[in-house]
Amino acid sequence: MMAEHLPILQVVLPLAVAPLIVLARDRGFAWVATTVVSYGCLAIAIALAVQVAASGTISYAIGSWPAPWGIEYRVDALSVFVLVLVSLTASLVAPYAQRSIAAEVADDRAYLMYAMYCLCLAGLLGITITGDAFNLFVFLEISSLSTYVLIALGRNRKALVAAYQYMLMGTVGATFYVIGVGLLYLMTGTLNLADMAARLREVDELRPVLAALAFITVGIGLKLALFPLHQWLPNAYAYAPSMATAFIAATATKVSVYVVLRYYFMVFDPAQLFAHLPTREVFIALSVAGMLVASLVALFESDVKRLFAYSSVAQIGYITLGIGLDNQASLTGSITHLLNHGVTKGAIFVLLGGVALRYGTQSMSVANLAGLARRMPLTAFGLVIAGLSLIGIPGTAGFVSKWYLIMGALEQGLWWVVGVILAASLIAAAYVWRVVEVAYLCPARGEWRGGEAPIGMLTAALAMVILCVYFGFDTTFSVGGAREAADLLLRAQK
Amino acid sequence: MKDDIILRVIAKLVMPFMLLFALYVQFHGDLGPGGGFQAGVIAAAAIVFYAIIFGLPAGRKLAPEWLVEKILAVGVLLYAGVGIAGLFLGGTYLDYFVLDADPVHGQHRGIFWVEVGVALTVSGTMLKLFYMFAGRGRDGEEL
Amino acid sequence: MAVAVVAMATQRNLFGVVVLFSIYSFLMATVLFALDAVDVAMTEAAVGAGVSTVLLLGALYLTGGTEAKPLHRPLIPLALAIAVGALLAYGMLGLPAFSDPEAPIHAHVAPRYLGEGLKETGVPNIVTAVLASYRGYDTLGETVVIFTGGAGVIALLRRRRRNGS
Amino acid sequence: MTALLYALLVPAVAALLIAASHRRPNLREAVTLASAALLFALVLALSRDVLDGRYPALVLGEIMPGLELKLELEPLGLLFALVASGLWLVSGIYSIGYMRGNDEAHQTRFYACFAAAICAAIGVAFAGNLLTLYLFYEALTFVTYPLVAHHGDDKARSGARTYLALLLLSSMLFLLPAITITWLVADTIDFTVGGILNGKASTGTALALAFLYAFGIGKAALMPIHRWLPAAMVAPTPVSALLHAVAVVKAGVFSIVKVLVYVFGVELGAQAFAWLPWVAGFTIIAASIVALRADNLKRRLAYSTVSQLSYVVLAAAILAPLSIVGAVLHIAAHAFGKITLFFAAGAIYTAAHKTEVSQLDGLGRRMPWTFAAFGIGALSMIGLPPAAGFVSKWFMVIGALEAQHWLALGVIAASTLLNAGYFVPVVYRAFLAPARDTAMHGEAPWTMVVALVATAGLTLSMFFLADLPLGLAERVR
Amino acid sequence: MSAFAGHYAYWITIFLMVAGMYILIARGNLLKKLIGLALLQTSVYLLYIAPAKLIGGSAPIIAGGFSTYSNPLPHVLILTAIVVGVATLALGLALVVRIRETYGSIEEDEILALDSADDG
Repeated sequence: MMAEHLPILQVVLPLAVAPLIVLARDRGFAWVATTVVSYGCLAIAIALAVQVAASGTISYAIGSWPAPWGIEYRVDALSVFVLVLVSLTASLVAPYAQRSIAAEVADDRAYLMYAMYCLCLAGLLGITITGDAFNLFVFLEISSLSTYVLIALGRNRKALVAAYQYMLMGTVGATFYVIGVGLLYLMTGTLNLADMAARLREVDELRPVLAALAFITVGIGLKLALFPLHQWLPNAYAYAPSMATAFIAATATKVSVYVVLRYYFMVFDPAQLFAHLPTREVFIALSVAGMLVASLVALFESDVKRLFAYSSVAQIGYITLGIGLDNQASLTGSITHLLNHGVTKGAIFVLLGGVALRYGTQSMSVANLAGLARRMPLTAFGLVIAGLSLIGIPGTAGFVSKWYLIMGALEQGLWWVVGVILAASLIAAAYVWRVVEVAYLCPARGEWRGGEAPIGMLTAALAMVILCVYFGFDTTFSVGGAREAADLLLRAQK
Repeated sequence: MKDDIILRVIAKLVMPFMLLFALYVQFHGDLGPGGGFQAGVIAAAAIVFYAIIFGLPAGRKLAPEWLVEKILAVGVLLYAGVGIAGLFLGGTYLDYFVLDADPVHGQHRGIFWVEVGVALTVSGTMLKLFYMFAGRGRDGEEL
Repeated sequence: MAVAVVAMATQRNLFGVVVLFSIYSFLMATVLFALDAVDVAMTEAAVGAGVSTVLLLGALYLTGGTEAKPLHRPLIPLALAIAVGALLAYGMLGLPAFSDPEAPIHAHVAPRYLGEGLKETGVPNIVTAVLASYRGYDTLGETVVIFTGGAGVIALLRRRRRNGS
Repeated sequence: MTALLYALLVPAVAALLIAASHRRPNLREAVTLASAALLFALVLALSRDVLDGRYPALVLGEIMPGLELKLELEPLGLLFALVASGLWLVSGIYSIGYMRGNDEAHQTRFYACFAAAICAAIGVAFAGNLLTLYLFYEALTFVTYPLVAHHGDDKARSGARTYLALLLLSSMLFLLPAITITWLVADTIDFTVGGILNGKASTGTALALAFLYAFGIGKAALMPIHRWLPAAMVAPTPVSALLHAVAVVKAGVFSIVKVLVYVFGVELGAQAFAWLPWVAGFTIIAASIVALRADNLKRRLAYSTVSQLSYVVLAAAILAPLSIVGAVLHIAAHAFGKITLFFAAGAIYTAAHKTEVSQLDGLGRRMPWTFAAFGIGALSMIGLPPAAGFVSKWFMVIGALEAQHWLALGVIAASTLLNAGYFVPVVYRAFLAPARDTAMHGEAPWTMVVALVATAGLTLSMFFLADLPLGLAERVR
Repeated sequence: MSAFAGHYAYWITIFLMVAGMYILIARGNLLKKLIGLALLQTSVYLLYIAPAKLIGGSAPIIAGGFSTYSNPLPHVLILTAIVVGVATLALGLALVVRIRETYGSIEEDEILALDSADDG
């Protein structure tokens, strides 16, 4: 009986668990509930994936009000891919959260942290699954607000400033998004994305639509840290509690990318707009700039978490590059990279969380990692593997997505872009190796509480690391799903 | 101003009316302007008003923090619960038609409870915010 | 209203700014009322002039006084802001004429609400009907947003010190 | 043919076992030797099929649509695999003596990475398509990094950094694009007899690809991307042996020959790589001159390797049937000779702590075995009978004559003299020059001596009974 | 152009947005920035509400004697937007308070100075 309600349950479960946690006010319960819910979400997401694969796009009318009047949930090849990515990360991070939160957040706040985590999860899933422009905004806000709190709960006082700055930029982004949606609404009279797309084809007065495009791009660009709108990201990642960083880094920006994909390919009419605008060129230019600049910054960054945060900005560049190149290969590449980079970065930050726990410090300079290999061999090794995946060495997940991006660039005949991709990965190799060299070849120094990371954290981390390698060899899910999604987008564009 | 007798009397007099007004706004919401959100704000305002005049402790006695926090959560649960109910009665999520034999009544009922949920959460939040900032202030001085 | 805003921008005594803000909200509310948005007006009055002001005052009481003189030159920000404004203006140039009954927003989805709303939901106040029923899910989201805000503030302002700091 | 998979797994498992048994050194070394022997046996067993013309193949799975992870064993790969696995055994024995003799740190890491490196080398040898080749090629780079950086001091780290940087730079900037382009042009990347680009790639594309491949396969140490090889000299001697003889550089030249023969094919390759003999020739001469002026023994050997590798490239690039045979043979011949030389150098270092050529006066009388072996290795390098080097060089010369490639002939002639120029003095000093100091020491630890005598033996035996390698080499078409 | 000059609400919207953005970016005081943010958010209200008005129409509360009503949908949306706004404001203020407590200041420059100080 519930089978046809899976789309809504996907979001409502975590949504409803949050208040329960607040009611219970108990950390243990909070953790159990969170873990259960995240695994539930994963199960649902997979079930949905199966349904979509079997019977195509699912549409779910909330309140049984038909689409343009009521709010519609829409599960297609693309959104289900992101759903799986988000809930997979959630279910990997949740079990790991226990120790990390216990160590980094005061007991009387811990349960709220879990509540925020559930809300953030619900928000991200809601953004992904909804077929309604304004509903998307509401859930965007849910995820954003909870994210600000998650970040602000970091131990370092800089976390507060980081959260504040992110809040300013994030809210501006959201407001811009609303403005964009407003303009679209005024031109089409509907908020349902599919309906909007259909009616946009008839609109002949383009100026509002162009403005809307601009506002939505900038607004969401702020959320996905599209270079140069990324200033909030490094500090936010660096000073948030480890589990928050791990979760956000793996999912939040990805979901925003998804929103961009949706609007660019399934709402706006390319024939109408991209003819007038150099959007592709802009995207390519920004991505390339982001890849190079952010990588270089990372190369000279001394704080480990900030280093990898900047590398995230660069990696987002890869993803948006795929959007800019705009052909099947490149789209497959960037959608695959959503998953691959999510897993990779998730692994890295989870591992760093373990290190932070054992080293008893929030902000670690690269030098502090000296002798990590002797102190925490598994963690160090995991970092190496994830690092290789970040560089894109064959046999890791990173290589696969990079391969498709290169293919896409070659098909467009953009040789210099290929060059940039490779150069960026070389820089990545350089900054990853900075860490590896210190961890393996430098004599240990600095205080250390002894022992490997706690088993709970370690298992979560290694699971992700294993995924990094697994998706490097068996890509039936990652590339397969991404292919489906890419085809969907290109078909919608026709 | 805790000791200002007139204020205290007025407050005592006004309080019930404000709450009453809140209820009016709440249930009149589907006929005229207003609804759960505004009602929640007004109700909260009433208690805030009370707390300002009689002092924070008195306010806390009237609406203890733990209770407020519970209300905060219950509201959301109520709302989400209505939706779930829809599911179990064979409709889609937030489907009010199935809440009653007569669909329109169903709608009515659904909207009613939903509005209550909103009101609860809103009033809870507003109060909580007030307590938080006000309480913080006293700390600020102690620190 | 514009005056209030300009004053806000220039005023450096934060208390004054807050007062201006609440005045501004009231004005906004009246404008909204004039535009038939009764519920919105009511809410804006309650929230903007009421809650927000109280919150701001509370925060002001905790953080205190006046704003330091801005160090950096205001030109770049101004240019940026105006650029965005210009973009919005450009977009608005193409909008349908004011109160044109043929405009898509009046032609497409709304009629059903206005026409069928009463029949379908039995609620004369269509705003309520749409809010709680047609787009009830948005309102659930909205409630959750408030909840998030509340819980977030609790998490941030719990009085007991956190281990670590 | 799952035997291929086993052959791949043996060293991999060995690496794990070694890591696991880090508390018990004897067990650890036992594992190394046992698995080496086992691997060698496996590869030998496989050679029967190949000699009978049956090439075992195995598809491990499909990484991306159309891109398989695929193993296929053909004569060239078999020869490489034989060399690698055989020399793993010998160098295993040698390392025991060396590592304990100089009581090095991190011995477990050393043996584990060594095994992993062998695994990668076998993978390269068995690779059935470019992607698989690239996979193991990169893996080889990364697992050898800890070996190069073994000592962990600043010198080792900077050397290792250069090593990694150059190899990654070349493979990422040139090799990877080359593979992707090949895939786009030929829409297959399987190694096929006669080449896959034939008729598909325009001359321009072919030329571009040729450049990308030649410089992308940095392990072949064509100038100017040979710098990593001397930089890697900071590593302990057994590692140098691994790099120069067993796995790394061999993987490089092997890949080049493989690409030439099975991706371009003779006809297309001849046009596209017409420029390569010049580069290779230049490398040979230049490297030999550097070697001539180097006083540090290992540095001299390193540059000799650079030039010897270019022999292979040169011969392969001529693409005359006999010169290809010469190239293939030289992979083996140089491996035996060079490993002997490095073993000797290591033995000298361990026993007498001498690193410079100028310090070797009279040492030969104290370490007769070592220097005898060194002499044989030197002969092989110069290319004189009765050493392996002669055989391969012979085929090269014939091939060059057959193709009337005068440049190649000239280069070979000149470099032979140069080789003699920088090897003969070493032997001369060791045996005939009067000893400078009166330090009393004998040979290095016996395991080392055994190993280097064994390799010297191999070097000789390949001259006298060359039919197995020859048989394989002649099947490379 | 007439389409645009039609109503001053548009002008206000743009003006408010510019002002909000300006305060948000130019001012160093965290509290002031929040107010700018609030302005920016309120600017959206009119963008939605104004076009919903139909001259001669009345508030969308069905009752006898009225035939034309303004469009209720934007009202609903803006209700939500207001709520979101206040939630954000509350959160922001809470952050400001905590910042004030840990840094002893709410001026951007001073805080950044403090940060770089304990970095060095």
